[in-house]
Amino acid sequence: MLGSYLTLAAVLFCIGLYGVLVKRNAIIVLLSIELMLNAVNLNLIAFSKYGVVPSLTGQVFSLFTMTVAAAEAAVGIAVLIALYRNRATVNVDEYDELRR
Amino acid sequence: MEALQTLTWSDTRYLAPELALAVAAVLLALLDLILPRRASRDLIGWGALVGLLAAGVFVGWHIYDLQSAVDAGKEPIRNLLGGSYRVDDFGNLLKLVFLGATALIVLASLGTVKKAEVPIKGEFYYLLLPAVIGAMVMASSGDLITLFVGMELLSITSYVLVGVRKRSGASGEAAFKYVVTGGTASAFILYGMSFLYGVTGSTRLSDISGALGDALADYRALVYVAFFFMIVGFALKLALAPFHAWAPDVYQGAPTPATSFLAIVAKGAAFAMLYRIFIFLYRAFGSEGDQAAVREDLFLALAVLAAAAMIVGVAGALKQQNAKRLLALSGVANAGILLVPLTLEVNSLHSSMFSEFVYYLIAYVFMNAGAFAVLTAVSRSSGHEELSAFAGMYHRAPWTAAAMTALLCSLAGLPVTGGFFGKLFILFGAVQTKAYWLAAILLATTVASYYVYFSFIRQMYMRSGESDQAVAVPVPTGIVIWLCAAASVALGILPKPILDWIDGIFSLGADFLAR
Amino acid sequence: MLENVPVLSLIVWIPLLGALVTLLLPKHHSRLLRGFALLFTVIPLLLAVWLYASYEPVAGGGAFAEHGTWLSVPLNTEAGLQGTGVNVTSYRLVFDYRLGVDGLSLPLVLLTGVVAAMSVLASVHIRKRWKTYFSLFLLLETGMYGVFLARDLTLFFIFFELTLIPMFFLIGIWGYFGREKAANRFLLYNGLGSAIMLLAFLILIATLGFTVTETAGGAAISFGGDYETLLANLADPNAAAHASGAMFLSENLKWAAFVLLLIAFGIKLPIFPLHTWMLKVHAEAPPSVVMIHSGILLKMGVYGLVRFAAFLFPAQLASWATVIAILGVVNILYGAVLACVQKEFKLVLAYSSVSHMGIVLLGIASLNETGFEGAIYQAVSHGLISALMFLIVGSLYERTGTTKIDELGGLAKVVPFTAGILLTAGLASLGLPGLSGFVGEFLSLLGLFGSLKWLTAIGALGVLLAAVYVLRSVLAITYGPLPERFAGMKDARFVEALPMVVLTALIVLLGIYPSLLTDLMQHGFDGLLKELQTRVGG
Amino acid sequence: MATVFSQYAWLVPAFPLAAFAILTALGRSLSRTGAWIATVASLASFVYSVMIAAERLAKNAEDYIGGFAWLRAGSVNLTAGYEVTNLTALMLVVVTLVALLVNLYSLGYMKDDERISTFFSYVALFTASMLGLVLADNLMILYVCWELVGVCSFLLIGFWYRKPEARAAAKKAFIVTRIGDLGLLIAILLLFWYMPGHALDFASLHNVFYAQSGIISTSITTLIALLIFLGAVGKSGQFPLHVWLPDAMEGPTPISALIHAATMVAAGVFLVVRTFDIFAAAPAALDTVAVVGAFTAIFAATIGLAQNDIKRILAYSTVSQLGYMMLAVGAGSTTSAMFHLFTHAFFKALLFLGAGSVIHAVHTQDIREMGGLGSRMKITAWTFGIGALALSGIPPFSGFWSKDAVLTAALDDNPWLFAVGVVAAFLTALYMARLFFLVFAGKPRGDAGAHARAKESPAVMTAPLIVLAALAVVAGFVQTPFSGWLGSWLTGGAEEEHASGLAIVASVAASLLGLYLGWLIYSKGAVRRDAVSSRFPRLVRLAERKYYIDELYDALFVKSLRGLGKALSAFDDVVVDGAVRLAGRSALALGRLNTRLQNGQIQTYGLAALVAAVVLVLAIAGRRFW
Repeated sequence: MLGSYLTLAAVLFCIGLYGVLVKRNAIIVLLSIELMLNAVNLNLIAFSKYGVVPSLTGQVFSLFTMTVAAAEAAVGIAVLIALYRNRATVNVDEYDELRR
Repeated sequence: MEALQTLTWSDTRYLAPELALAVAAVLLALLDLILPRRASRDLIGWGALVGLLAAGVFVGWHIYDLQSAVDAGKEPIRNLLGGSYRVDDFGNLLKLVFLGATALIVLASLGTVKKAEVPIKGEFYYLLLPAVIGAMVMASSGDLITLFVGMELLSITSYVLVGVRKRSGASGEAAFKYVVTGGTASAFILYGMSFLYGVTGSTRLSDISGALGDALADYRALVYVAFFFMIVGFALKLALAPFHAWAPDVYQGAPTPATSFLAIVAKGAAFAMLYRIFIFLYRAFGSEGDQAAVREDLFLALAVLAAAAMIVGVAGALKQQNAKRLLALSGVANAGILLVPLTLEVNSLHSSMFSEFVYYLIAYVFMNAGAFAVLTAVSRSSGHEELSAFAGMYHRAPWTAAAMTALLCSLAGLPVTGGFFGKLFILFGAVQTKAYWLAAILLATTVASYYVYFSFIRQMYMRSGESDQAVAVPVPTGIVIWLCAAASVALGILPKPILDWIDGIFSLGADFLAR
Repeated sequence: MLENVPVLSLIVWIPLLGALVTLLLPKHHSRLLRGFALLFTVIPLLLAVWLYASYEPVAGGGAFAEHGTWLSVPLNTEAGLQGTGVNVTSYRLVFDYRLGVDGLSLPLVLLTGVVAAMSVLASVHIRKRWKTYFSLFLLLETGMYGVFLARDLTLFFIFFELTLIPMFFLIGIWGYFGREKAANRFLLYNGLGSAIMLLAFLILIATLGFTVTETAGGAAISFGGDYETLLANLADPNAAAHASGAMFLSENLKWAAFVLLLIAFGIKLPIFPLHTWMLKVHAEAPPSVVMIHSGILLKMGVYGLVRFAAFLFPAQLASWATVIAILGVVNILYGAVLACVQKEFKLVLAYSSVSHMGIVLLGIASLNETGFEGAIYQAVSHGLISALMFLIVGSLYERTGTTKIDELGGLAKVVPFTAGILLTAGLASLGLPGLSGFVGEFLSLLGLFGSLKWLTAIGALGVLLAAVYVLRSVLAITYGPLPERFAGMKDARFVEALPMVVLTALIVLLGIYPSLLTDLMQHGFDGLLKELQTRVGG
Repeated sequence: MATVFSQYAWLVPAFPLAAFAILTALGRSLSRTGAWIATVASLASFVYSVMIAAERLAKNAEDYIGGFAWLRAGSVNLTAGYEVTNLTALMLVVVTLVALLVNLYSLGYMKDDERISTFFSYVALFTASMLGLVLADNLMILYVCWELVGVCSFLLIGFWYRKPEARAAAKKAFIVTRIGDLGLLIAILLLFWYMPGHALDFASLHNVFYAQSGIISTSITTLIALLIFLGAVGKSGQFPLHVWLPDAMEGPTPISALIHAATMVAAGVFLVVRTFDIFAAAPAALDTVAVVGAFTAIFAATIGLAQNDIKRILAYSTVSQLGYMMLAVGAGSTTSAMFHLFTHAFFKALLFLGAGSVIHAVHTQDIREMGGLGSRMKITAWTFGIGALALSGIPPFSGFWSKDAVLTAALDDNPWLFAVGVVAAFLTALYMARLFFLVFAGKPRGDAGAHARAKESPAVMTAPLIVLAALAVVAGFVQTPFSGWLGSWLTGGAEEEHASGLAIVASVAASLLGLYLGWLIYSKGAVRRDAVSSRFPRLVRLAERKYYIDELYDALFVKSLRGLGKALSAFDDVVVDGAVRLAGRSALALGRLNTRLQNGQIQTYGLAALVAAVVLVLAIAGRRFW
């Protein structure tokens, strides 16, 4: 059982990473980060249930993760909105004024 | 399941510094609402300073308290919440550093931060405080969850701090980049942590270290995965090369005080976390066989990252013309240097890695805070942050130029400054543990960094400026500049008190290796 | 009267005091500033002369050692030595403040005093920012004295680095057209040298610098860079066992440290092919600074090479004697041949320095007292000669605006005094007996000839080439027809003539009566020679 | 007999040295006063030298050695010492006498020169060093003075520094002699390490080598001897290092007389005589000396035949005569060498001073533009004539006796050497006849006006000529084939009578033949002057151009050194400095790579980080599997 969950989480993490690295839409990039965090959650829950030493801690941890992820997403979106006001684009490629 | 032990009233006194800051942050936020729109927000800045000072006093009290416990022959650690929060000397020392550094940053920004730069100045000050709380939590935690929460508290507030100039595209872009990088880094660290939890069944660092040795036998690959994901995440957070590319962009876009906060406090906190997690490996793994091999691998990975950071940071800064980006890259190199002591073997001759690290960190705080303060003053007068803003400083502000020279000497590691002795200790440790290659890289990059730091000096002393107008330095900024310069020199001439102090209160065994 | 006064400390710190005083003076009074700078260079010079007068060359060094603990920094023992069975009561890293003088360093201290004072006089050519100039100059002087007097590795290193920063400024601010490049080159190249040196020093401190004091409760262990401790630990066959082996310097590490030191000081010296940085410095720095640079700073390389590479590693030195001699010969011939074709007089002098420093290497490679004394003698003599040369260069440049050999000529007609001094300096440089240059050369060659005859003979060709390049350039400047635009030139002013006369007089004096200096160096090499005899087996 | 004066022999060089110090310190302001100070000093030296010599005329006068510690460094323990022997006493007299006369002469010759006091100070320094060289009791001090005389010679050759030729000649003189000096230096190094007790004094050398004790092997002895001889070759202008001496004639004529005829150039011979014990222990070296001397004697004489500059002819003659002396030493007869040195000093100084007098009068040195001066400058002509006869070896002039002694010694050694000597004697007579007749006989050629103004030089210049002429006549009688006083005095042996009829007849015949032939060609005109040059133009041209040796050296050494320098210069710039620049550039390139990475795209950064992470993991974890 554990293996399946871990694999799923790994896939999810990779999809998230792929999204962060490749997607041009800034919102999707932020969402991809959430995907990665969710992969972590999946891991934690799986370990908490099927791990070597099953314990509740993993679930507690995942609660924290979710909360914090929400806060992070909120700030991320807020930053993005402020940025959008200045640049009028959500295209990540065009956020390259700061360079070299 | 002691993990679910609850917080008691008596525990709050151990949380006093953090609580003081939290209270200050709330009060200042309220004050900001109450104050009329046109009133100067410097008042909030002073308030923040007071809050930091109060927290510092509490930390000092903790140190005294722990010391008297040691004298009384008792365990010198206060474990809260079942060991997920530890008040120990390691944490206390770093907390002092963080608080001091933040105070310097606040002081320097009082007066120099223009309205145009940070339109909502009040917010800037009271957002700094939760960020510091996050850093302090990181320094003090004994549990992965606490570590994570502290880290995120710091990160999320930093995102805001970076983007606080909300009308500026650059600030927003920097904030966005920081969010993406920070988020990804958090995800990596967390992913690693999840495996660590998975193979040991606990998030408590002390428990993990106890269980890791056995776990290695069965889940070798997962242990590697756990640590490598964490290493990558930390490398991103610390901007170790080649995970550093975001740092110059973010530093450049952020308002200068925020930059200097990122460069000092955020970095220091990440190091605190790194220490918390990695020093345990010494207890988790024995000194022989497979376990030692894994440990060696992990520390080697860190050492390689440190070396890469030193090399890339310095090389990248060689031709950099923007002062802030230059300091960002210098921060990359310094992160590498700060990482060196951790990677050194603890053996029969050498175990003073923590003194080496903290001493250099303190020196780094002063030299960086000072340099950023000078940069603030200079860019305020010239309107840009290119290196050429420093041209002709010898004529325009001779005393500031002199102070900057001292700071640069410290950055470059020239005697007799804090930077010099910091590097000297680290090098001595490296030589004692026979890590000659690392010492050689540290020395070589130090030499190359002369070119980088002396490019400021060339501008200040050997070029004529765009104008002959004197550079106005506001009093608080001036105080910070001179405080930092004087401290940098003093650390070089008399490093003994601090090192004696560190050695007197800190104990590797008690703070890290004991349960 | 001076018995209880810390003379060495005074020599080292008075210039620094001078630098601070200079900072307080008004910045537009160049004469006042120069006067003060002169005062603060002459006092240490007088002290050094007093030292010379009262120094007794006896076995085991002189009576002027000073020491105190500067810093004693704790090292953590938590995870460490507890496990090794030794009960460690204290474990510290010690930085000592140790000064001392012996036959090896005293000549160089005197040289520093003389050249620095003369260079202050020669600073009349400095046209701007006098205040900064003189305070940096005095800071530099403190560094130089410190290097020659320090008896602790870390202290030595600090003083060594301390010369770097002021030099960077002195070149970069007051130099000629390419000054910034030259300053950078200087800083980076020498920084690299001192970094390499630091690595070697740290290895030495970590492996040889330990002192173990057995007390009732256990052992107090400290690491430090005290030179005497290093020597004692090296000589003590029990030291390795005494300190649990882990600390001790292995044979491979000895070699590594020796080679590192050779490279580090080889950059300063400079040894081919590490010499290119000093060409730029010679060409771009203001002459009064080059006087210091060529006159003293290069000698720090000589001093370091003998003091550390040779004294600490006699066995390595002995087995590499041929290598060093070959390096020396290459230096001599390479520098000399290149000096023969330079068009810029300052570069002739730069390459001639390369050549002359090769002779020093020959002296060191000789492994006998004659050669060592020759090396130091050569260092002192070259210091005086090149200081004099650059003094003249400065005064000629001020008048003609050029130092290109082709553009000058016939100056003996308009500036006979300067031209005469230049000719004397040239003759001294080419090793004319009766002037100081000869003695050092002769002793070095003589020393080396005992072991490496062919190499010495080849190296002696440098004597011939020296004649070629010196005469070629000096005669081109002073002899021959005078270009018309120089017709109205005036000879040296008093303030220029004075240092010229003093330096010339010293050059002549040392040439006529070399015992003035060689007697001083007696017993200076005792320890090394003993080691060479016992360890290497004669 | 007590050696009172010898004990204070250091005074002899001290007088001129003091004069030098005074003149240098007071500088140009002295002008003619300075000249007088120097002259008086040289007079004092001369007088004192005569007293020493007189003291030593007594039988079995003891040699005196004195001195003080000069240089102690390790195993080196050298004294600045002086040694008075009969040999040195003789040299002292010769040197101080010629120096005194030259000083006097120069008072007239140089009186209009603005740097007259500089001139006299150089001369004083030269005199002091030359005397030091003579007195030195060890090789080291000798070497020091040896170099000092060299530098004085250099300074005086370049005295008229504004002339580019003078500058070139001075440089050449210094560098070429330095080649020889290098040999001497290495010889000293060798001796230092091979001699027991590192002794370098002549007494110890004598003890070691005279006894042929075998302490030092023959091969090393030969090497040492050859290296010492190399020094002598340089100083004494022997082939192949003779090239500097003719050029040295760019200096003022009194200098040519003093340094480049009478004293310094003879120092080479003196050196070989002084260290003769070493040579005696190395027969191969001795043969080399003889052969080089003989070759130089004839080689320089042929060049001298084809020159037109009055001083150059005399210079080649000097080279040739020095070859004679070397020949004598090589043949094993130090006495005859010293004897020839002694007489040569007087008549060659005389000839040079006479030439100076002529130049002073007509302001040219080209003998083709002279002629008929005999009637206008009687004293000069007569004294010059005496000198020429002495040089040609016509009895009873001094040159005859000494040349005869040399030839006798050569005959004893090897008939071929003798033959060469006789041919050289013939050539000597021929070129002297040419010189004399072209200058003093016949009709004036060249600038008639200058000729008309030519008049006899003042008394201060002619007086030394007369004194020298007198010496040139009588000096030979100290050692004749029938009374070997000089030899016994110098060597301490019994007086030997060393007559050889063959030698006398051959040398007189050759000389007379030469003079007669010269008279026929250049005075009577019985044989056309271009008789040889039209028939063998190449041969004559070869001699005129000094066998192209200067050109050869230029191509061989000067050009190649310059080429090497240029090549190394490029190497230094491209390779050595290039490596430094490369290091810098590669650091910068790394930085630029980093800059390229920083394109502002956060996703690029992420990708780079990901790649780096993968590489890191593979490298660290992977190294366990390799």
